[in-house]
Amino acid sequence: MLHIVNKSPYERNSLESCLRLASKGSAVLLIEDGVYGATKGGSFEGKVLAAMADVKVYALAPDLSARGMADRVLDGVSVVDYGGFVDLVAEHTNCQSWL
Amino acid sequence: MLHIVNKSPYERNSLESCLRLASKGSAVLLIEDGVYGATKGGSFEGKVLAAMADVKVYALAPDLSARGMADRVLDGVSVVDYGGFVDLVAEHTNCQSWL
Amino acid sequence: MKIGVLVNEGPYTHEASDSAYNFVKAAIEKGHEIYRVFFYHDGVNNSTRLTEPPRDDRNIVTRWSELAKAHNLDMVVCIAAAQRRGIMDENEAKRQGKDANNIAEGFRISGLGQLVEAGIQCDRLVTFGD
Amino acid sequence: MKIGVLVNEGPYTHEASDSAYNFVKAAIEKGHEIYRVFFYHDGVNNSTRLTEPPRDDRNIVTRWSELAKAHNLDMVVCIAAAQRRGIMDENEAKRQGKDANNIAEGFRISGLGQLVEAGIQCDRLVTFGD
Amino acid sequence: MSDEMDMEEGGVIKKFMFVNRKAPYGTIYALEGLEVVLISAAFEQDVSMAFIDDGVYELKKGQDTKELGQKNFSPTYRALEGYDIEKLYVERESMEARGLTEDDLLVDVIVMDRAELAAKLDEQDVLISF
Amino acid sequence: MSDEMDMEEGGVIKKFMFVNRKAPYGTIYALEGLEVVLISAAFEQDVSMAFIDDGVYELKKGQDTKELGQKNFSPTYRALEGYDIEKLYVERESMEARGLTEDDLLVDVIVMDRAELAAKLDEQDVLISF
Repeated sequence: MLHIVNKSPYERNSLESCLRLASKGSAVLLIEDGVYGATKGGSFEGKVLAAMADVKVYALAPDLSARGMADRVLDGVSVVDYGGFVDLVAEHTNCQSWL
Repeated sequence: MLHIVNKSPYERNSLESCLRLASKGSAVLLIEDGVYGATKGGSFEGKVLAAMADVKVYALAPDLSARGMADRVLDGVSVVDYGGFVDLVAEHTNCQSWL
Repeated sequence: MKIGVLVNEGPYTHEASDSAYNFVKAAIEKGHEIYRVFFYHDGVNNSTRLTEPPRDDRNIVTRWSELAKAHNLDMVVCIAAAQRRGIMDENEAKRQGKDANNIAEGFRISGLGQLVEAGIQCDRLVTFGD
Repeated sequence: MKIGVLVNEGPYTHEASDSAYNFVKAAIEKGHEIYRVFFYHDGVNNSTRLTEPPRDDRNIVTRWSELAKAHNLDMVVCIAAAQRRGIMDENEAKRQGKDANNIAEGFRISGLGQLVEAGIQCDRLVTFGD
Repeated sequence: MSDEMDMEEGGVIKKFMFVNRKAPYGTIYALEGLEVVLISAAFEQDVSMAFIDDGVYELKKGQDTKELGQKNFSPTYRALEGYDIEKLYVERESMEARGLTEDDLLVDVIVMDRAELAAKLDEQDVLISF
Repeated sequence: MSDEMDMEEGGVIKKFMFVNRKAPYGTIYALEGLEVVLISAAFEQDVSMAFIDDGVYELKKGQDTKELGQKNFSPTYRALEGYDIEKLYVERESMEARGLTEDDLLVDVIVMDRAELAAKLDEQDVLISF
């Protein structure tokens, strides 16, 4: 399953809820303001690193660049473009947007 | 100063930020989904109770009733109607909405 | 007391417009002067006369129009925000070469300066948003 | 693969419409079929032809219209959500007694069933919102 | 998800789940979400609803919107049974974090812990989130 | 706040603070907020901006929106000085929680801890929040 999160983990509870309810082996794609969850040095970093033992985390490149965060992506996060986003949707049997 | 918070503390960080930045003696008015912050039994209760040592907390009655929460307001929270909301605005020299 | 109100979200989707309306009504009942209601961001969407909500629901747009008429409210829609979102009055539609306009009665389109001016003139400015 | 897309927020205010547009373009480039783009909640506000964004900014509405034309996209606006928010086509305007309509080229107004049907017919349904 | 479809009477039956994460009245998502759920009943799909985070507040007993001036749509949750929509899953952790128990809810639900609900999410064909 | 006004050249000078709490691009609030700030400069008021929570992300160096297709408005923060808007307050706690330092910001700011900033909020006449 592909989980899509588009909000900053510092503003909303959506990434936290997503990680709580994502089964082992799921993929989590961070887009829009969600990409802040994929970056280094913040207080949410530990939760994402811990979650990466069970889920694969992706972040959308155009959203990282727009926010000036492309150079501080957490190790282990895969950066994808919109084409990669489409591939993730196609590769997983279903997807849930954590709005 | 009057602080106005309209979001659930379980969904967003606005009440938490408001309480962090409200000076001693300020008033905090909870409206819309913000009224959940004025209710008993949830995991945010402790933070609001602790804050009430320094700030006065109000909650809007029509928003509490709409959500079925009128009968579980925290002790020490003052419940006001829209007229009371207007009075709070008038009584304080300035106000900030934590959008 | 002279009070200004800023509405930042559109009708129905967020409670902001309801809260602002109820606040304005209560302030008038308490004898305060509502100096201006300024609609910014998606708040400009409160000013379209093309809404047709379900019959058992409130009509947010006409409710504002009627309140404005009854109490001579100055309801200002930000022109830049309105252009982004497709709110036009007759003049703007002509100027932009649009074949239709959609603004409701009681609203006027003007610049952001009207918001700052309200902040200067009013004793209080209260914001409703997301 | 057959993909359906749901857009829940209006233009400019939230990034949802941008993300959906970029996703749809990429999916088409990858050879997928976009079965339908369904606009719900404030998403219906993407379909008004009365927007006039600043010249140095993208035009979200016409961008959707052009993409639809180039790739024969089915872009459906939910009728109930549209009525609440003031989006009308010629038929709806007539039916509701409105003196104007504002729908842009390439969008059609229809029922919520079109969303459920897209969920049934598509291999994937992707939602963009707030 | 096409691999997992069942066929019946020549039609496709998919597992649809509507995921509710927003409180009522503050935004329209809960109400307009219900409208989709009701429509989906006409398509004879395998429909369920999940209530997570502030979505559990949608089911709180005793909602009274008279003073607020919005329509109280909470009785609709009780009507879902008549549409054969009976699988209402509530996440235990979300309920408990808000100090709510099953007795506080206006309709019978299936309470699940996060692991059970995560498994339910995984087995869906279509997830629509509000 | 009328008690605390200064008068100069016959006009009122009020303390206006624009409070920024939202990240850029995900929503339009930061951009449209800046538009108000720029307009306010024409009114010769005592204008300041506060950056709290995700608002500090607005000031992050190195924003590049080419791939996203939105306009990069971050250079505008550097232009504020030319409008005599020089009081940009950043909350230290918000910056640190996000792993940012002053070196990450594209413009000179005044970093304040929560208590200092709380005192600044208190002394304003008009607070407008995005």
